[in-house]
Parts: sequence; C-alpha cells; structure tokens
Amino acid sequence: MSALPLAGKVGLFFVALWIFLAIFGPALAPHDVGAVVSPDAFGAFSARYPLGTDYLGRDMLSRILGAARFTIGLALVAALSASVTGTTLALVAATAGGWVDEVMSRLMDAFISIPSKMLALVMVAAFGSSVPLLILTAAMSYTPGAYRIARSLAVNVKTLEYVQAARARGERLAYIARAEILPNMVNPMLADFGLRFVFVVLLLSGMSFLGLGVQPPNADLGSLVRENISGLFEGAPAVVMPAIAIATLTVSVNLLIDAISGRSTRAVEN
Amino acid sequence: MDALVHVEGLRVVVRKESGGEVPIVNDVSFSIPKGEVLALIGESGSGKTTIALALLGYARRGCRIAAGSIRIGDTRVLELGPDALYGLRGRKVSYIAQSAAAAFNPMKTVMDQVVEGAIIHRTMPRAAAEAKAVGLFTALALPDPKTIGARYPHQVSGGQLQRLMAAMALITEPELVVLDEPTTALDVTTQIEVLRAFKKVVRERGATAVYVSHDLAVVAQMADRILVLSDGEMREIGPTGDILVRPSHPYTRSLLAAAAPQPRVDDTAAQTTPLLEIRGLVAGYGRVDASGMPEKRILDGIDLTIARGRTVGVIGESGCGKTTLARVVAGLVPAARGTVRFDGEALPTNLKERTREQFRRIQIVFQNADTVLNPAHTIERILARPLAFYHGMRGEAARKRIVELLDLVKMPAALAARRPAELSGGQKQRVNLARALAAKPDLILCDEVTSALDTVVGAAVLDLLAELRRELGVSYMFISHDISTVRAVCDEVVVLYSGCKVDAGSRKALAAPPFHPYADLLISSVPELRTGWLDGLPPRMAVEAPAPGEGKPAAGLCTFLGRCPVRISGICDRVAPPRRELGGGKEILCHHTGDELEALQSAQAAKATSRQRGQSVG
Amino acid sequence: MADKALAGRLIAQRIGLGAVTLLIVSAVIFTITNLLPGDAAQEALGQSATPETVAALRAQYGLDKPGPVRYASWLGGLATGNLGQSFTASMPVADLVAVRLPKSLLLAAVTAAVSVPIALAIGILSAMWRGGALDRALNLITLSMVAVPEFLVATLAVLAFAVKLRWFPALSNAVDIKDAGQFFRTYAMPVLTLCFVVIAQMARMTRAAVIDQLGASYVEMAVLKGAKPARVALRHALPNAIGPIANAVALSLSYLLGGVVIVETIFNYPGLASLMVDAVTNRDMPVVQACAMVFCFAYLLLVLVADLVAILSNPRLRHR
Amino acid sequence: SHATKAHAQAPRKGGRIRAATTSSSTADTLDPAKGANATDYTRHNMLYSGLTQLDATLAPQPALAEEIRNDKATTWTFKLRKDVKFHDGSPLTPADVVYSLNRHKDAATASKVKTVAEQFAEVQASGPNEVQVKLAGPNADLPVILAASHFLIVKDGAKDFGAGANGTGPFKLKEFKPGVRSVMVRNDGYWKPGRPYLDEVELIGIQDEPARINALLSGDVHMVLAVDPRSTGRVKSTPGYAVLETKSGLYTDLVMRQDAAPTSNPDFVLAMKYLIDREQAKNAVFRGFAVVANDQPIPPSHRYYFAGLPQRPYDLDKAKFHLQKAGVSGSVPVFATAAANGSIDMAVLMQQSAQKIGLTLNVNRVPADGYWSNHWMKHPLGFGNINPRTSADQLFTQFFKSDAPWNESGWKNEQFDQLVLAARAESDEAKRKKLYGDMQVLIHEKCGIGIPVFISFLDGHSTKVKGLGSIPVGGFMGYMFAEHVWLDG
Ligand SMILES: Nc1ncnc2c1ncn2[C@@H]1O[C@H](COP(=O)(O)OP(=O)(O)OP(=O)(O)O)[C@@H](O)[C@H]1O
Ligand SMILES: Nc1ncnc2c1ncn2[C@@H]1O[C@H](COP(=O)(O)OP(=O)(O)OP(=O)(O)O)[C@@H](O)[C@H]1O
Ligand SMILES: [Mg+2]
Ligand SMILES: [Mg+2]
Repeated sequence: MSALPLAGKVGLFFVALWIFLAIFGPALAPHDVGAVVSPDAFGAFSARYPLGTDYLGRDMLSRILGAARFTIGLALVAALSASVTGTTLALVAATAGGWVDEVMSRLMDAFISIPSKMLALVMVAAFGSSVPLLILTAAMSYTPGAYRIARSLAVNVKTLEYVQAARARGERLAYIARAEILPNMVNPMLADFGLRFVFVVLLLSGMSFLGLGVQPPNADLGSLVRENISGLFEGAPAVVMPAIAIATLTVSVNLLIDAISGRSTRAVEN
Repeated sequence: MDALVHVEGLRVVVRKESGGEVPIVNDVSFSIPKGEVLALIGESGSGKTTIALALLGYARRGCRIAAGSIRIGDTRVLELGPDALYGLRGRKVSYIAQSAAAAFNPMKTVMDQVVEGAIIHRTMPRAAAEAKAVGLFTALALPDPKTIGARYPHQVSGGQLQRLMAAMALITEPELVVLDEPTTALDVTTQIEVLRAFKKVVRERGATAVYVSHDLAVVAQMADRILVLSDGEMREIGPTGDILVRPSHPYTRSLLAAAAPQPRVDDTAAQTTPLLEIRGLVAGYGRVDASGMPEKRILDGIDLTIARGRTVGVIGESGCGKTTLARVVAGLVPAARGTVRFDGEALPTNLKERTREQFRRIQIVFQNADTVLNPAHTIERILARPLAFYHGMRGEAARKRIVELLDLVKMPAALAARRPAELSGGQKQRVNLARALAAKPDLILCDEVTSALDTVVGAAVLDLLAELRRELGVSYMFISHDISTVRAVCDEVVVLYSGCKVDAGSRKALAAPPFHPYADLLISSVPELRTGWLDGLPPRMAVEAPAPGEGKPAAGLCTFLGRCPVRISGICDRVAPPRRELGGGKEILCHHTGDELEALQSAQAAKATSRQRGQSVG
Repeated sequence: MADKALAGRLIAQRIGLGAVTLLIVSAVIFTITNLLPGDAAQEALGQSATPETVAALRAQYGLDKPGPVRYASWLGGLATGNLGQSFTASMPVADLVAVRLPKSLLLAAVTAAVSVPIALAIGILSAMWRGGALDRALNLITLSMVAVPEFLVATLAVLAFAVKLRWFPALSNAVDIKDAGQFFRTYAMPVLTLCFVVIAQMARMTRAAVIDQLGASYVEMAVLKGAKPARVALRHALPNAIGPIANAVALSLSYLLGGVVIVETIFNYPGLASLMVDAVTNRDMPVVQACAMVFCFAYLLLVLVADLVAILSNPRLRHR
Repeated sequence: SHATKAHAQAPRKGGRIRAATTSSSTADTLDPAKGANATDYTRHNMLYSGLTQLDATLAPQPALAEEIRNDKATTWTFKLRKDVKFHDGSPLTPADVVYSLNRHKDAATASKVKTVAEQFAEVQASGPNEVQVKLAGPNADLPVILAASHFLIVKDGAKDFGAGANGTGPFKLKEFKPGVRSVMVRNDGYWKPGRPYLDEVELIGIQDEPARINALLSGDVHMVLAVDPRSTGRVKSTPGYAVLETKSGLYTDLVMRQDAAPTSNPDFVLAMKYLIDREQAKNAVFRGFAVVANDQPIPPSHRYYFAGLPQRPYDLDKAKFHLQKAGVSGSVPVFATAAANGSIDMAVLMQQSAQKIGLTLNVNRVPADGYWSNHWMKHPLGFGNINPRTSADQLFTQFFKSDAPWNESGWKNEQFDQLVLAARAESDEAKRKKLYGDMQVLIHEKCGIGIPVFISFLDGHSTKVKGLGSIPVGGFMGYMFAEHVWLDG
C-alpha cells in the first residue's frame, strides 16, 4: 500500500472512514433515526444538531449515520454481484463460444431493454419489499452492462497466443477462463465496477422511492437527498450533507480502485 | 577527433519493483566516424537494444539513462530538453526497429508512415516527401515502388516491411541510422535481399549507422567495426576483419566458435520405430466448406515421419506453413484431410478428444515468445503450471524444478520473479522452451526456438536439445529458416514451399546437390562468416517472395513456378510436377531429373566460389 | 469492395438476431406485465373501482381474454405494423409514440452531439498525460459529475439558471419552438444534466482504450520518429482505439432514450421514457410494449453501428 | 354571489395564463365521467358546465339549471337555462342532460361515479326545457352531488372523447395532447355574461414538486397546484408570488380493518387513535397547513360539522391501557404510500409514539403505483386518502355505510345505516344537522378509521392572477378557477 499514489491514499482514507461509519455509525448516532427532535424543519448547522435537521425536524447526523450502513452495504453487494455475475457469464460465453455465446448475448441484450422501474415493480409485487430483493434488483439491472464490457474484453484476450498455448497444453476451459483470460481483463473490469458502484448508489434512492427496499424510518443516502430536496432552496444541510456524503464515498472508491489497478498495470508494463 | 558519434561511459538502469535500480548497460563508450557502420553484437539480453535506443535519448518504460554522455555531431543528446529531443528523433537520428511488423501502425497506409518523419520535422512538403519515398522504395528494390505506399502494413510481406522501415528512417536524411536486428525476423532468402538493399543505400548515401545484431555472419557483411557486448558490458571493439579473424576477448572467441554450429547428432541413438506419422495432410484456416475444406488452404498433401529419438527439420520461408504444420500436430488447427498417428495410434485432431497424457507427450515451443507468455503471470507461475498440471508437482519440489529448468536454458533463477515484459526477446524465448521441457515430453515441436538467440546461447540451447535427445530419447520437429542450425541438429530435413513438401532427405543429402531449385535458393542464401560474401553473390532473378494474399499459380502446378530460376516453360506452367525418389530416402517435387539439377547446381556453385576467391584476396 | 460485403454480411446477420432479441424482449415484457398486480381496468378506475365496473372495463380492453391469446394477437398486429390501441389514452399507440419518439431522439441527439466530443477530449487528454496532474484533475471532475444524483443536478440547474438568473425556462416541454435561440434555451439544461450522467463513463473508457494503445510498439516507433504526445495520441493511438471507444459510446448513448425519466419529469420534457413510465403505472400494456420495442431496437442499432465503425475503421478487417 | 373575496378592483378581460397541476399522463381524458385527477377536473370544468355549481360554502348554485324543484327529495325537476349553446353552436336540450346523467349507469362508460348514479331510477325530459330525475330513494343532496365535475353535461350521444370536447363551458378546446398539455381558448358564447375573462389557458402537469415551484418562480407558469407546505415560505418570500390556502375536508386516514386481527379488536383501534399525535402531524408533516381532526370525516368548515364532539387527545397512557386490554404485543405491520398524502411520515411518527408504549409498528412503504387496487383496504393496518366530498351524505354512503362500496375499515353498524337513510330523506336543515351530528359521534367512537388532520389545499400563484378564491372541493378554486380569474395588466 505504501506504493499508492496520493490520490489512492486519499481514496483509501475515505473508503476506510466510510466503512468505519457504516459499521459503527448507528452506535455513534446521537438520536434515533426516526425521532423528531426539533420543531423546525431544515434546521441549520448547530451545536445540538451538527448537520442540521431534516424536513420533519429529525437529526440529520443520526440519519446520515444510519443511511451510510444501508448505502454502502447494499451498493457494495449489488455492484459486486453485478460485476462478478457479468464477468463470469462473459467468461463462460467467450470461452465456450458458439451458440452458448449467441444465446447468452441475445438474452443480455434483451435484458438491457427491460425498464428497471418495471423490474422493480414486479419484484416488489412478486416477493414483497426486502433488502435482499433490493440488492437482487439493482444487481440484475446492472449485470447486462458488465457482461457486455467483460465479454468484449474476454473475446479479445481469448484470441491471444498465450491462450492458444494453454489450450495446446490441454487445459480445461474453466482454467483458461480463470487463470489465463481473467487476469488480463481484471483491471478494466475493476474500473467498470467503480462506475457501477456509483450508479447503484444513485439507483437505490430511485428504488426506495418506488417503495422497494430500505423501509422508513431508515433511508439510504440518495433517499435522504431526495426527501429533503425542497430544503435545497434555503441551502439546508439536510440536502447538502447527504449529497456530499455520496460524492466522497463514490469518488473515493473510484480513486482507490484506479490507484490499485494502476499499480498492477505498471507492474505489468515494466 | 572528427567522429560523428561519441558515447562516453553510458549507463542505463532499470527500476525494480522493490525500489532499487540495477544496471542493464554499464560504462559503455565508443565513437563512430562519419560514414562508418558500427555493429553491436552480443548475446540476447546483453543490452544492444538499450544502447541503440539511448542514442535517440530514449529509454523504455521502467528504464533510465543514469550516467554518461552521448554526442551526435554537436548535439549533446542526454542534455536535451523534451522539445529538443522531439527535434532530434527521426531527424538527426532515426531508428529501424527489431520487428517491423509491430513497428508499423496497422491503421495507416505505409506511405503515411514513411513520410511522417518529413512532415513532423517539416524537412519538405508532403508531395516532395512522397516522391522521395518512391525513390527510396526503388533503391531498396521494393516491388512496384509507385503503388506499394498505398498499401496497409498487413498487405505487405515481412521482408518488405523491413525495407519500408528503412525508407522511413532515411526519408529525413538523418546523420545517424540505428538498425536494431533488422533481419532477425526474416528468413534467409528474404534476408539477403534486405541486406543487399541496406548495404546499397548505406553506401550510396554514405550514412553513418549502428547495426545491432547477434548474427556474426550478417554483421560480417554490414559492419566496418564491431563492438562486442555481454551482460551490458563492453567486451571489445575493433575493425570487423580483426574481430572475425583474431578475436582477443574470450567471449568473442566463444561467439565465433559457436557461429558455425557443430553437428550434434549421433546416429547411434537413432531408432526407426516411428513416433509421429503424418500422411497426406491438408489443413488451413477460415470457414470450412461442405467437403470440410478450409477457406484458406495452407498445407497441401504433407507426408512426414519422425522416428523415436530423431529430429526432423522443417525449413522454408516465412509464411510457407511451418508453424501451421506444428499447430496441426499440437491439435490447434484441425486437419481437413489426412491422418496424424502418434506412437502407433491415431491422434485426434481436435483438442477435446486428446488425453492429458497425449498433451503431455507432445509439447510445442511457440515461435513468438513475446506473445505466448501470459503478461499477467510471473515466470515462476508460467513454469509451475505444467509441473502441477502434468506431474502434480507443487510447493518446494516445484520451486526446485523451476530453478533447474531456468538453469537448463541458461537463465539466472533471479528472473523467476519477473513478468514477461521485463525480459529481452531471447530471454522470453528460453522461458518458452523451458515451459515445454517442464512437461517431460516425448516429442517437442520447436518453432524457431533459436532464431531470436545469439550464437552462444543458441548453441547452448541446441546442446541442451541434443542432450535430452540422447538421454531421454526425445524426438523433435525442428522448425527453422536457418539452414545451418537445421543441418547441425537434424537427421532428416523437409523443405516446405507455400504449403507443399518440395524437398526431403537426410542431413547428408542436404550437404550436396541435387536439390529442389527452391532448396538450392535457400541453401545458397545462408550468409557465410566472412566479409564480402554478400558482395560476391551473383545477382539473382526474381526471388522476391510474393506478398501475403498475392495469387498462387493454378492448382496442381508447381508452387515455386513464379520464382524458379530453372523453370521449363511449356512444362512447368502446364503440368503438375512429379514426386521423384532420388534414392537414399531423398525425394523432390520437380520436373527436372536429379541429374539435371545436380549438373546445374554444381556448376553454379563452382562459379560462385571461384568469383569469391578472386575477390577476398588481401 | 470487400468492406461493403463484410458490412453487408454483418448487418444481415444482425437484423436476424435483432428480430430474435426483439421477440424475446416482447415475450419477457409481456409475461412480466402479467405478473404486475392490477391491470389497466383497475388503474383506470382507481379508488372508485367496483368489481362490476372493473369487469366491464376489462371486457372493453379485451383483458378478459387469456394472456397467450392477447400476446398472439398483439404479435399479429405487430406483423402488420399495427402497434395496437392504447387503453388509457383512447388512441392508437402508434400516434402516441409518433409524438414522443422524435422528441426523445432529438434530446438524445443533442446530448450526444455535446457529450461525445467532450468525453473523447477528456479521455484522450488524460490518456496523454496519464498519471499527471491534468489526468488526476479530469478524473476527479468526471467522477464528481456522476457522483451527484441526477435529480439534484437538474434541480440545481433550474434553480440557478431559470429561477435566479432567468436565462433559461424552467420547463422544456419543447412545444412550439420557433427559433434557434429558443431551441438553445429549451435544451440547454436537460442536455447539461444528461451530460453529467454520460460523460464520465465514455471519458474513462476512452482513456483506457487509448492508454492501451499507447503501450504498443508502433507508438514507441512514432515517438522515436520525433512525434509529439499530441500527434502520438491523435494520429497513432486513437485510430487504433476507435473500436472499444465506439462501443463505450454506444452503451452510454443507449441510456439516453430509456434512462432519462428523471430529466423528462423534472423538465417536463415529453419524451418516450416518461411515456413508458406512465404506461407502466396505468398498466397500459400496448404502450409499454411499444416503448420497450423502440428502446431495444435503438440499443441494438447503436451496438450494430459501433461494431460497424470498429470494422470499417480497421483496414485489417476492411480488406481481407 | 361569488366565491371570490377579492372583488375590489374591476376584472380585466384578456390575457393568457399557464397553470400547472400535479400530473399529466396518457390517461388524461376529455370525458367528464372518467375524470380521475385534478388535471382532468380542471380541464373538464373549463370545457363543460353542470346543472349546478358549488360556492365557497359548498352550497349548490344553479348553473345550467336555472331553477330546481323537488318532491320529498325523491323526484327532482331541473328547469334548463334558455339559449345555452354548445361549442359547436347547437343549443342545449333536455336530451343532452338526460344522456349525460344516464350514461354513468352504463358500465361501458367506466364512469367514476357509477355507484352514485345508481340512485337515478329514471331520468327523462319532462318538458321543452325541463328534465326530471326520479331517485330510487330520497336524497336532499342531489343538487350538490350533481355539481361534481363527473356530472358535467355533454352532448347527447357523445361517445368518442378522443377526438374533441363539445361542451357548454367557458372555454373551447384548442389543443389536447395527453401527457403533454391542453390549451383552451375563451368561449365567447358562454352563457355567463361577461365570463370568462381570460383569452386562453394552457394546462400542464408537473409531477415533481420542486420543479413545479421552480416553474412558478421562474415565471414559466402563473399558477401551480399542491405546493408542499415546506415550499410555502419560499414562494411567499419571493416578491410577486403568493400562496393560497384552502381549508378542506381532504384527509389521509389510518385504516383499521374490522374483519382482520388485531385491528378488529375495539381496544386496539382505540389504542391506535390515542396514539396519533395530531398536533405533531399537523406541525411536523403539514407545517401547520392542516386542521386537527377528530377521527370523523366532516371538517369544521362544513355546514353539518358537529362542534359538540369532544376532541380526542394524544394520550399514551390511555393508548397503553387499551393496548394491554386488547392483549396485542410484539410487532404490527402498517402500510403507507406516497399515493396517500403524508401517510409515510404519519406512519413514522406513529411508529415513534408506539415505541414509547412498547409496540413495534413496522412501516411498509409500498409503491404508489397500483396502491389503490393492490393495497388499499387489503391490509389490517394501512392508510387511505379521501378527497373532499361535496355532500355529507355522499361521504357517508360511499365510505361508511355498511354496504358502502369503499367501506375502508369494513365497519358495519346498523344504527349508522339507518341514520344515513333518515338524514338523506330529511329536508329540514336543523333536524338534518342533528342526524349528521349523531353519525359523526358514531364514527368517532366506533369506526375503524383514525383521521389525524384535515389537510389544506395549497395553491401557489403569481400575484398578477386576480379573482382567486377558495372552493373547498380542491385546489384551484375547486378546479373551477378558469372562469373566475383574470390577469392584472
Ligand atoms: N522495460 C524493462 N524493464 C526491466 N528490464 C528490462 C526492460 N527492458 C529490457 N530489460 C532488461 O535489460 C536487458 C537488456 O535488454 P535489451 O532488450 O537491450 O537486450 P538485447 O541485447 O536487445 O536482447 P535481444 O537480442 O534479445 O533483443 C535484458 O536483461 C532485459 O531483461
Ligand atoms: N490464424 C490464421 N488465420 C488465417 N491465416 C493464417 C493464420 N495463421 C497463419 N495464417 C497464414 O497461413 C500461412 C502460413 O502461416 P505460418 O505461420 O504457418 O507460416 P510460417 O511458415 O510459420 O512462417 P514464419 O516463418 O514467418 O513463422 C501464412 O500465409 C499466414 O498468413
Ligand atoms: Mg533487442
Ligand atoms: Mg512460424
């Protein structure tokens, strides 16, 4: 880690900070997330309410601390599963080739064209609203994108001669995919994961808005911004703070990823 | 003194992962008078390319020019700022890279890239530059010089690319030209033409040049003076003649000693039970039609047998199908027709049906070492895999074995931790070989194993192969375009020309006529280790290899027809050539009888030798 | 010409596959929508629904028939180019789409015209100076741009440019646009918002693709010819990176048709995305189907174009 | 006789205004019978006129019917105004009225008021310009009921409303793009002399509240519906803009099904009712733009409001007592949705109070999408949202009577049913008021409905818009602003 560039260090710091907050946040929260503690909505920064109060007069600090856990937990799992599933399927498609590839690619194309709102609604309708479901839906709506990118990478790598060498050695497809192809596409996929993470974080609020996932009084960071949006005009911390929270979280995650993959690419280059 | 190039105490280092720096070129000093050609020779990995690049004030990623001074004319290269460097590169000094194929941008026409230097440095308007380029093309004996510029790199043969690169380097009339192994990747017949062309332009333009190579014979033709390197250190420097005749440094002597390869075959070990039997093989690439014939047919009716413990050489120019043949045996390319039998039983031509044992027993050493090693893996991991895969060898045992393997191919164990990109071309090639050896195979398909290596290491590798053969009875298919090596290691030799077996016979048969006309061309193209050999050669008629994609003659006819110096019009271009048995297991595919050919070829040989005697006096 | 033939083959093949994909999509959408609780009749009557009124309305919409039958008849209609009749808006689906589609396309086109060049510029610049200060700055900027929720960007933009400065209208219904100036004022903010969303991905992909090429040895050769970084990047690396870049662009742009609900609602822009969302809410299945088809088609088209660009830009593939 | 307080300066003719409601989708319709939301009501009131019209006190005023007679509140005769012309120039005839009233009974019309129309036993022309309506039973409120926008009068035989609208209203249809906008121009032949004042009205829907406010404050629109209480400060503080509060009978209520555990237990119901902190709901959720309610649906502003009913307090001890009496413990799910204005916040507030007496309320936020068909009245504990009904009778008949189609809590009470019928037949105001009072008490005490507050309608408008007032049916002057307002120069 010492070799991390500055940007990477900054990223690492914030990521660590957020993970810490996600774990211990609720314990540190001065108030209950649902408790209306102040008569006035959109209270400004104050000694009693460091991050002001929200549209109902609830303590913003406590709400953000509560939201961090959901946002990070959900987005991380969802984005990860999207990228992992996408990559795995892509590897299968690329290595197997032929009709397997065809069928999978067509299905993914079809998948991309299904409106995520509809997906979400069906999910809620079919299985009721729950956190695992939220993750599943988010993951499902981002898997095809990951798949497409991963597949194009994999197909390129597959044609390279060291893969031929592995085949001539009699290696199984599984090994070729895992050991020969994957390592040479992991960096771009990491970068892609970074962006997906951002998108999922933002998607969550939309989903909760539809009534899928995090249930009141809890909320994810995006929903905090959304539910307090009318405080924007008086520049209420209730809107600004969660927005900043999202920014620091997502940006730092990407900085960290860039730094890490940057390091390994440099290692490969020279 | 009036030397054009002055290099003092040059030192280049590479940064380690761990942080420290190690020198790859150390305290190198030399100077080149105007109009002279200095050759850098030395084993692979000795720092030749590094020095060459340093002359342009350039160091590869991860490398750094740590100390020393380089003066070209009155420019102090290492003291130039970025902008000044842009001005220097391609203007004062220009570079001809080791592999032309990789050095051309696949997306742009050849002409664009040839004149680019002139455009960048505004030495002349584009139109003028193009005119000049066409002039250079002619001077470099390129086919249809007027139009070749409009082609894309992939539409031009390797040898032609190499010459186009020369044109690219000369377009700005630089004071110094740096040629980095410009012919290593070429086969002899093409190499000759390229060397001729280079020599001609260098002479006419009185250019000053640095010629990097590990092939003494080639250097002997090109250089006025030679600088011998090993491990990034200067060993000696002197006029070509002296170095070749009375080398002072032991390393140089070893180089020379290895230059003319000794025979490494003792027929005692030879058995005759066939290990690999190929019959009537037809194979190729692209879509297969209803009858199972590939769109792009490469190999046509190949018969070939490799007996246990024997080595069969496959020679032929670039693109004739050598690698394809190996790939068929390895199962990477399906056979459209014919059979491949291994150790008595038929070998499934598609990978899925082969047993792991079959995989283990047949190993292929791929040609392009730099693309065949996974850039993401360390050397250790690359070598560990076959050990684990075939022999279930892991942990300490595996690590010990890996060190052994590296040692076998004359590489320091320290390199095990590096990734392929951190190795020189030759080093990669040896890792590539070591990986095959790890499997303890019965048959090794060696595709140009030594062509990227210098004579010393090359010789060492050949010894290794011979040793394995002696002790373990390993058999080889030895693919190469370097006949001298093939002569040295093979019991039998097969000559391919555009996918057809045109000549086959024992090693001895390859020593004296009669040959198939193409084989003859090949053999007489091998550079000899003495100055002036190149100039002594009789000027040949159209020996130009057709660029990829250019039409073969009608099916059935002799494929060599277009280039054959002894073709009989009326027969060769009408009737398919017969396959003639000439006794002693020798066979050729030609209309000429053995005697006719013998007559023709011995006469010609006589002429050549006499002329050269007359020349190389004094 | 070899490339024409090649492109032709590809297109033909893709059209076939595209048809299949569209079929899959329609089937999936149809089944999904049948899973959705409630139907057009219930939604239309809302709070005031009673069993009999619902039943009557169902009969009227033909929802009383079993699913497969409806799907079959829908397909039949599609075959004859008839998208069917909207339940809620008592008019042909084709008409509804005809009103919205051009608007959506226009918005997408304008956004693309603005965002793609910017993204490419950013990507190439940061690739040229990779690891440098500029690279880091651009990276940070693009990241922060995606990191802000879309609706926040939009609302802020309106607040600043419409309410405070009064430069642009807060709404972009894009009805009766007369002159260029008005056109600009109408599209400025929606396009701005969308750029925030799409630029980052394209820029990063471009950067990656170009850097990938900068490692190639012909690039080293160009450097040794004395080419300056700009020339190296633009004349040598970029042409070789076109393929992947085109794909990234295609992916991002495909978002501009279906994914812009938020922008359409906040700016009151009458596009397809919001049409579809409404349709889902009202369970107006013919409309949902039609929109899904359009989006899928657009997506496939973009991908096809991307692949064509990749092929035609590459001489190796062009003349075999 | 008008709804408008601000009648000081003389109205000015001419001008075009743009008004934004909360929604606009392909479901937008020109058929009054199908009217589903504020946007439809507003549009319909511009294009059509009804037999009657409501004033600020929700008292019915004659409109197309210039004279209304009734016999025991069962047989009603409407004398039609003469020389009223439809937009296409054809005169208004009894046939049009008969058709307009009868079509609601036909299921194919998919009328929102089918259930109300069921009571029209017979509708027929009883003279050159007279229409007679015979009711299945007495109903003194018929004139009020007929003022609802669904009962607006359309042309005889009108079926296809996709093509256009032919009404007798103050404005003619110029452009109608579902989900985009509708534009109406002044109908010079309007039967009210001098009305309307405006030349043209453009009606659009903006879902997103902040966007709506921004549109107003950036001058894009002159009026917006449904201002979020939290945005009022911002609007008021911007010079040239004002907020108009309309106190109304709109309420979001806690529905406790009487046919499911645990909500069927009267003590649990009481516990819940005591658990509602109405003041907090009023202040925190609605920022004061609401009136504390008392678990019965008649708002204080209504003429039948029974003031004598003691206010139920927020009383945790009583709540706890009843909860224990009901023997309910552990956790109970409560369903809330964005579709029911404020329900999610109220649910969260109740959750907080419940914690204090050791009851866990699990708030389930469910999609607004499809709420009414999939969740409303389908869970033991959930929320509903009831728009103001013009007549108390209608309200009780549709939502509280045992056989009410939308008896939210599934509450069955004989005494109440009889009271409803009695009141309906009673034409003596005083007696009637008494009967309605008794019903309010019954609901307050026994019904499975908790009504925390009555929510005010909040309109935002440019101060250039004059003549605005309140008609507590809804915002935008009960969706009838168009014929009342004018633009100040
Ligand atoms: N980028 C790099 N990073 C680290 N080490 C390098 C790098 N490039 C080359 N080397 C090392 O520097 C040494 C000299 O490399 P160089 O390419 O100059 O050898 P060479 O004489 O050109 O060999 P060859 O004949 O195989 O081309 C080799 O040992 C190689 O491993
Ligand atoms: N994957 C492929 N698809 C299509 N054509 C190919 C492929 N690989 C090789 N070829 C063509 O097949 C012919 C023979 O190729 P091959 O590599 O066997 O030649 P070679 O004898 O090994 O030449 P070299 O000495 O340069 O390695 C060449 O013309 C080449 O262009
Ligand atoms: Mg080299
Ligand atoms: Mg080869």
